[in-house]
Amino acid sequence: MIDKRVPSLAAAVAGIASGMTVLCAGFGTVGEPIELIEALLPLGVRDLVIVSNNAGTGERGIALLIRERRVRKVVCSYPRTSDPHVFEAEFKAGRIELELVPQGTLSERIRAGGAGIGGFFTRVAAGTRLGEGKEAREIDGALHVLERPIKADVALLRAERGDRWGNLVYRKSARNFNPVMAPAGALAVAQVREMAELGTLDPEAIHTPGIFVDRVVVA
Amino acid sequence: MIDKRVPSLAAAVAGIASGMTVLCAGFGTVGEPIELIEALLPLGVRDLVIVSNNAGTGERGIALLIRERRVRKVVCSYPRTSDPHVFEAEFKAGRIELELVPQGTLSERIRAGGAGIGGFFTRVAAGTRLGEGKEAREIDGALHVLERPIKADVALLRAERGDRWGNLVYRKSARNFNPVMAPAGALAVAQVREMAELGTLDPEAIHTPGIFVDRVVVA
Amino acid sequence: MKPLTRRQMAWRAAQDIVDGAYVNLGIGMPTLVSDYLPAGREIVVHSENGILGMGGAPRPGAEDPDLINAGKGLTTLLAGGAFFHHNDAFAMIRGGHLDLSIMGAFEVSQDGDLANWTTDDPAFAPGVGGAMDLAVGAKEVRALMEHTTKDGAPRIRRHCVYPLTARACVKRVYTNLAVLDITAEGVVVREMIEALDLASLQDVTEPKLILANDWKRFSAPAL
Amino acid sequence: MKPLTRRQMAWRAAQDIVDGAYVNLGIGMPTLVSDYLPAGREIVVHSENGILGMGGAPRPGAEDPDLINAGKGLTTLLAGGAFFHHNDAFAMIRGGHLDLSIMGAFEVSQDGDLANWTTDDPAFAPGVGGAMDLAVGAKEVRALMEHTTKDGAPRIRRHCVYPLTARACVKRVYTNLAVLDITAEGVVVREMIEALDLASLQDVTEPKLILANDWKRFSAPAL
Repeated sequence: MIDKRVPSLAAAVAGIASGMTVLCAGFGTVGEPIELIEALLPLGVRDLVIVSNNAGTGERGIALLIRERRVRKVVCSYPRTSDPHVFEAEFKAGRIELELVPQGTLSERIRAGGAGIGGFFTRVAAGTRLGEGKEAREIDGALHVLERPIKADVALLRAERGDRWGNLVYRKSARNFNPVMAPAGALAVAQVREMAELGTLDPEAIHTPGIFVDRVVVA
Repeated sequence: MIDKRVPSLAAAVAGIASGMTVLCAGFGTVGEPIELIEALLPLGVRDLVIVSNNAGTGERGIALLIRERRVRKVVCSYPRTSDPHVFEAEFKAGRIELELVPQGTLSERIRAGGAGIGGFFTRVAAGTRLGEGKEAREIDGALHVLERPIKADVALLRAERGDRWGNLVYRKSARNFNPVMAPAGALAVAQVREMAELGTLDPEAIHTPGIFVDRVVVA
Repeated sequence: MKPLTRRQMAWRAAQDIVDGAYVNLGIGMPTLVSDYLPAGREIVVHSENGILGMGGAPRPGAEDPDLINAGKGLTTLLAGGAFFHHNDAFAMIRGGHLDLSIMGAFEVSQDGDLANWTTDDPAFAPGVGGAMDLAVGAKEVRALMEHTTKDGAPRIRRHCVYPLTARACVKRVYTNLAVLDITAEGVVVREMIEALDLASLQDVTEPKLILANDWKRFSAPAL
Repeated sequence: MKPLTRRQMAWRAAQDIVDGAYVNLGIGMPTLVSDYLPAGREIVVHSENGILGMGGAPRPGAEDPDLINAGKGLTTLLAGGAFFHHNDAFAMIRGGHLDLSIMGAFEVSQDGDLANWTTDDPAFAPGVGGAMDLAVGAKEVRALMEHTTKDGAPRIRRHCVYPLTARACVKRVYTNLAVLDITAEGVVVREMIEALDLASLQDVTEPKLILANDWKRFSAPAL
């Protein structure tokens, strides 16, 4: 029997270790698995690489991890989201590394990681500072840069409903990076508002099929 | 006002011309826009390049186009679907060209075409006859080949329901290549079983957002 | 002469959006454009975080915390709208499916180069968001910005001083003084606000301006 | 000695699929494997055309023409199953999310090279389908094939004669005579059918066989 449900946040994040690369879904706080992210704190993990669209809002979730100095590096498109003071302070103090990636390229690199693509050419950032140092070539008359996939040790997700097979359904714009990140984490963990009976999620409208998900916890 | 509904198959395919590259969705006959494809015949178009998973089943749809000698070349993964006799006969007679592409690479090339990706590296077909002549490189210890996007003049689609904004919903395994091909056609035309009132399709479960679709016809 | 307010600039940019257009409105001033979309036109607003058919701000009491725009403000969905994931949202952008992107800018060059992601101000970490994707991917890019910096320096430059977002992408610029097109011949003045003359506009613009034959005066409603 | 029937071979391959596995069953003989999945195990069957949680053939009267498997036969969906598009189906394959792919084969080499897409028979147009994607992408690939060709020639070869699907991907081979593992040391015989001896098996196998210390006899129910 397949049962990916776990009884607690602690069980949901068990095994996540220092130095790991962790995909954190969400756009700002919407769709951000705040409780899962904060459950990393009692594990004592450090030197994490966080891949997320932003670099933490206020003092919860990613921001809390950063404030507690558990994060070595952030890979994101836009650290200056609403209330980024925790990241800003650490960044200015030189205590945290930033890899800035255009948002669509960030999404596509994560998607490539989950889909087994070895790299892709995109016009985005070609000829700009964010394209510097990347292999470049002209394709059909336009300069492209080669971008590498992002694969992570862990993907932390937040969904509206899930079932014991790991199928997930999101709500409105909280979907955002969640379905993109799920396939790219060697371990994919989802916090859900509500657990659904197997077979009650509409098979035509499952946003993340269970094959991409390892653990589901209500939080 | 946005109204992508057209009143007839003839209006749906208006403007499609000889020599064009046409994406035809479907896996075998399931999800194949048979009526739209056959509506190309009275247009008198010739020398089409058809991109589809298969190369026609029986004597309808793609098979009919081929039998009527309207197709110069087929780009597909598996011409030997159930009852491929029309394609087989033309192929053996040397009257039609075949570009064979692994199914996932075919899908990914079309997806790249629709998503503005200039090319991608994949391990699939590397070191095999289907990878010959392609740029190859080792990435993380594995041989990859560079694959180019497929962009088409037209994408022909078949959906269960559509609305005047071009939003589409498919049914069960008839979804297959449809959502992948819609973005890759400069003109995307969908035949639907049923037209829906705007706003009645669940925004959480629209499989192809209307931005990718230009015309919708009931057929 | 009275330069336009930010809301008037947004209003002016909104008037040019045609019926049926798929548009992305950048964060900051461009987000205000959605408040002034002309009545009678069906315009589909796209958001990077997975929305097509975005409406205006929600009525009090109808706010939904799971429904935000790219600027992270609360928003709504129109009938016919759809939700999708981030990667599909950027396939729409990068794949050339958006008719129009209106973005804020620090600078635009006479060649249409856009600089809108960083001023290298050491006081802030840089952020790029979806700006580079939009600049490269949208069928047309228009910039919406004050004509000059706070210090009066021109923002329309021969060459951008700030790091580029993308080369040769901006086709039209809406400022608080004028509407200008970036063309192969140079920067063309299409419209100027009341009581502004070309010489005065040239004074606050780095590249040589060309006055369109059919240029006109424009004014915006009080906003 | 009685070689296994095709259904018995499928039965044998099915016995090794563990509870909770995500598997793709190739067209032809491997499709029969789904008829023999051991009771009490929850196994999620994937199909290239956008299905997870595929069930068996539909009951008469319950056929749905929009619900087919990769071999284009009618099928069903289990509770917990999901539909998705072709590109997501292949992201699952290429991205290494499938635990197991069972495919038919023309030949398997001692290094695990797989040849199963074309024999260069001029009577047919070649077809590759999803074979190369599965061979490269699945976490484990197992081949299911007759031990010899109709003419008695070995299908387990030192080197494949037919064009390759992928190199060094097959880990286990189920034939009508034996179960064999492809290992760094060579081709290891794990199981042989009743009354077959190693010398006879070697006679119809090109590379030198290694008999596992713990090899055993196996038989399948009458099918």
